[in-house]
Amino acid sequence: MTRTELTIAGVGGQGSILAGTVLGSAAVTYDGKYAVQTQAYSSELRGGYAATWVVVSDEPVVFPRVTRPDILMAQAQDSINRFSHTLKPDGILIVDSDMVPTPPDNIGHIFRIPATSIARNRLKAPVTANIIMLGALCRVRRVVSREALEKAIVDAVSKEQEQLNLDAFNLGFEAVREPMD
Amino acid sequence: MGRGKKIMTGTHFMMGNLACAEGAIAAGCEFVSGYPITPASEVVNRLAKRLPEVGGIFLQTEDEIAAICSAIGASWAGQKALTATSGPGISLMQENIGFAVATETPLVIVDVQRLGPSTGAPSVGLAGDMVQVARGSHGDYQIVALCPESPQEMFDLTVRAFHLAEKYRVPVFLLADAFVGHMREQVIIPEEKQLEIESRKIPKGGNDPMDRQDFLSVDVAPMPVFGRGFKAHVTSSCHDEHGMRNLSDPEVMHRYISRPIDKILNHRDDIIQVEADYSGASIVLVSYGTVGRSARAAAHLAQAQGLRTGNVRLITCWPFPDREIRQVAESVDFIVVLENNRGQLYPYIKAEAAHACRIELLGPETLGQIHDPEYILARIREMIK
Amino acid sequence: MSVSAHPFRRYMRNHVTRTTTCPGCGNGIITQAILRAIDELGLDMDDFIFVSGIGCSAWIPSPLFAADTLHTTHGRPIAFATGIKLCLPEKNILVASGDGDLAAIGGNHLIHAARRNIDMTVVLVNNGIYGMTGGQTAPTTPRGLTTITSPHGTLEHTFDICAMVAAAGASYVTRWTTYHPRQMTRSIKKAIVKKGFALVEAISQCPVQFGRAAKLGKAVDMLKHFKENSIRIDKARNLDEEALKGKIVVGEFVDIEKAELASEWARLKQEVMEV
Amino acid sequence: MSKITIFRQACKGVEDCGICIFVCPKQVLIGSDEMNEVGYLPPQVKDESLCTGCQNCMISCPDFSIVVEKDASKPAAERGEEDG
Repeated sequence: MTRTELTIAGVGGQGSILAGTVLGSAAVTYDGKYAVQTQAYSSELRGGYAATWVVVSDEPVVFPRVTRPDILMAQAQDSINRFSHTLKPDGILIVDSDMVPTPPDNIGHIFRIPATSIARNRLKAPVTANIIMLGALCRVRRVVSREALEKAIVDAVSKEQEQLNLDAFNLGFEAVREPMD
Repeated sequence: MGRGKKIMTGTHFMMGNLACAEGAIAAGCEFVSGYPITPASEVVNRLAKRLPEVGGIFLQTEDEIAAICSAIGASWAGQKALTATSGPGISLMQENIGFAVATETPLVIVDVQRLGPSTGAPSVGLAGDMVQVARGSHGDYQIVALCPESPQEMFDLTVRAFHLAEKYRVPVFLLADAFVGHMREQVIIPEEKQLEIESRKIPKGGNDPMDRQDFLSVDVAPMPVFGRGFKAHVTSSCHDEHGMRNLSDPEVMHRYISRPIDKILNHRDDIIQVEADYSGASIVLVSYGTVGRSARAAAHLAQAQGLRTGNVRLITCWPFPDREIRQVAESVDFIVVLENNRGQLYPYIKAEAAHACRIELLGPETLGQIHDPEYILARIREMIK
Repeated sequence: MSVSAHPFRRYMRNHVTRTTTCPGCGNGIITQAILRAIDELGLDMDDFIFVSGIGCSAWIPSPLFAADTLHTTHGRPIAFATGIKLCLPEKNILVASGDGDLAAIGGNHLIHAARRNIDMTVVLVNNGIYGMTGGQTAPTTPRGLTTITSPHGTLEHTFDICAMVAAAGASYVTRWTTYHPRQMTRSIKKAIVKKGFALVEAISQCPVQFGRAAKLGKAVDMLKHFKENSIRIDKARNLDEEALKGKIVVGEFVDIEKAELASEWARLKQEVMEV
Repeated sequence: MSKITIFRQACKGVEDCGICIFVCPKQVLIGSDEMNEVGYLPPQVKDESLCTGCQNCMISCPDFSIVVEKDASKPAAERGEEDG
């Protein structure tokens, strides 16, 4: 089975859905894989909940929903409350440790990335936390290749924001000390 | 010249609603009117930007009623026209959907369905308008409705919707839902020459409607569009084959209602598309739209466990594929109808199948979420116990 | 007889031999004013698309006029006309319909077409009542009048359509009665030529429904009423509310030049496509 | 002299309409007892020589039933074309 299911969640404004779009776009456009992304968000566009689900596969995706994710990327405590119980037993949880100080301890693999403080302190750009998380994801599990993700990031942001986001991706990548792959 | 690209040939990771917008432009649509509504807004948002680049016009109207009326006006002015909305907007458009049918106006109506009435649960996909698009306007009539299961089909079936609307002079619905509208997936946009798009026939000439019979032909008459000297008389009032009002002759009334219906039903084999994969099966899952993907996954699971299970997906939901359903029913033991609602097409399917096999409805475990394949399988096992 | 047919027969469909109105109805006077305006401007019927809604006055162009005519749903002709104009910007679009159609059920489209300042001529026939459906109260019915649905007299205030359309932003707004066919013709000519949204409110007699409700008598009595109670806008400006009670203020209310939607679209397309 | 033509079959009668008679400044037209094919009583010309050619009756006729050909020798003001 080549199918990988991911849930990426946060609160509105953190860019969780964009992170999912970049991931899916990288898989389809640059890695020759198949991907489906779906999403849900509350009617308030800032501060409510936001979640996106991505299925990445080497074959066309038949069932497009994520029901038992292999990976949950959580950018807020709310995301843990909503989605941590859906993770597969040996699933991977990647949290923004600034926003989720005490993740549940009954999960197979937990990666704590201080994405918000890296974004604030090192890049002076809090909005890049989602891309930092994406960098971390890339190091934890090669769902999609690093090259494809970098190209998809460049596609997704304006010319002026290109280097900032590539730096963010790189900082997230480096923040993972012990990758799984 | 930097004229906007009409067809974005290539492979994209694209949201369903945007694929629909690109399908419209690829099909040659040059007039779109709409009023913002979740979860359909991305269709018109995209077209507002793209249309002027290809020489078209987008009008954001004061309400959904104006949206469909101006689109019908544009169609009579000779353009391929589209409007996009969701369930509550369809409710507001209903009177003029009937007008478009009665005046045999080519038109594409995108309905990105959602859950509940009015504000309801606007971003949750649910097939809530399956019957209202076909039976919601007054009178008696036939429209065409196509149900996409993926962003790719949001593109492909939008192109086909224009093809059928123009070919048969009828409103054609693209019945998507929030799930597929907001879904992003691989979308392959082909080259222009690979797209099948028929445009409407226009009369050769003549400026006295009494010399022509441009209305009510079951073989689809050419359309005397405005601005070319045809002096067309267009009314949704009961009219004869010249388009002239006639409220006194019962036979004219009969033709006025029957012929636009026969026009569609007589060509049902060209219009109806059904994806069928059930050879050797004793159980068949009948579905449409995004639920079709659940059904296919469930059938794979079932087959792997030794249950002879097949699939029938209605790509065309209206005109209703009665013969196709009948054919399935007569060759299997059990039909399970999967719908993301409490059974909107079920009565129509049951009417064609119940004489020949067992038939049950199965909604999703949670309305608004398409069925989990394992849930389908578990329920089938219970049903056949 | 020295003429074999009315000269305007040439603008009518051959097989339509009679107008579809009651004896003495003002619709025919307005119909002739429209055709006379087109005739005097030297335009051809093929230069026009005529759009109407539902109601007696919706039958002014349809089926009578030998032209492209679109007879639409109740209240919506302006919305249909908007789509037509944007796709056929070189054509003149003339909407003829009633007060119930355009100002009650269709009021929202009237406001927004004026706001967009889309180039079309709207001849709004105001007879102050729902004629075709049997004489019900309209937004334009004078306050206090007894009708089928206000058997004890209407409690509601009367709609000033010209003021509303002027406030919404139209380029040209005028009001005449059927006692002023020459002035009405001149205003329709100006409205057709005007690049922008132009409203001609035509106060008209419905002897069958309104005449009976208001006890104004027959068509001629109603025209007499229009004659005696019409007051020109330049004179009305100097009068207070009390003096204007029961009067019909006629004349031109708005005549301005401003950016028009169909032309703006032509410009925008040019710009965007050239980028 | 101006010339008046009445298309009797298109007319809806002076009983309920009669606008032509009302708008004529010279009382050129009067009623009649002769019905047309649908039962209306069209007007008749009492004295064509009184007609100034103002065309009020023609312009105000709701049913396109009257044509007045102006006497070209007279200027418009003299014909009394009202412009209230």
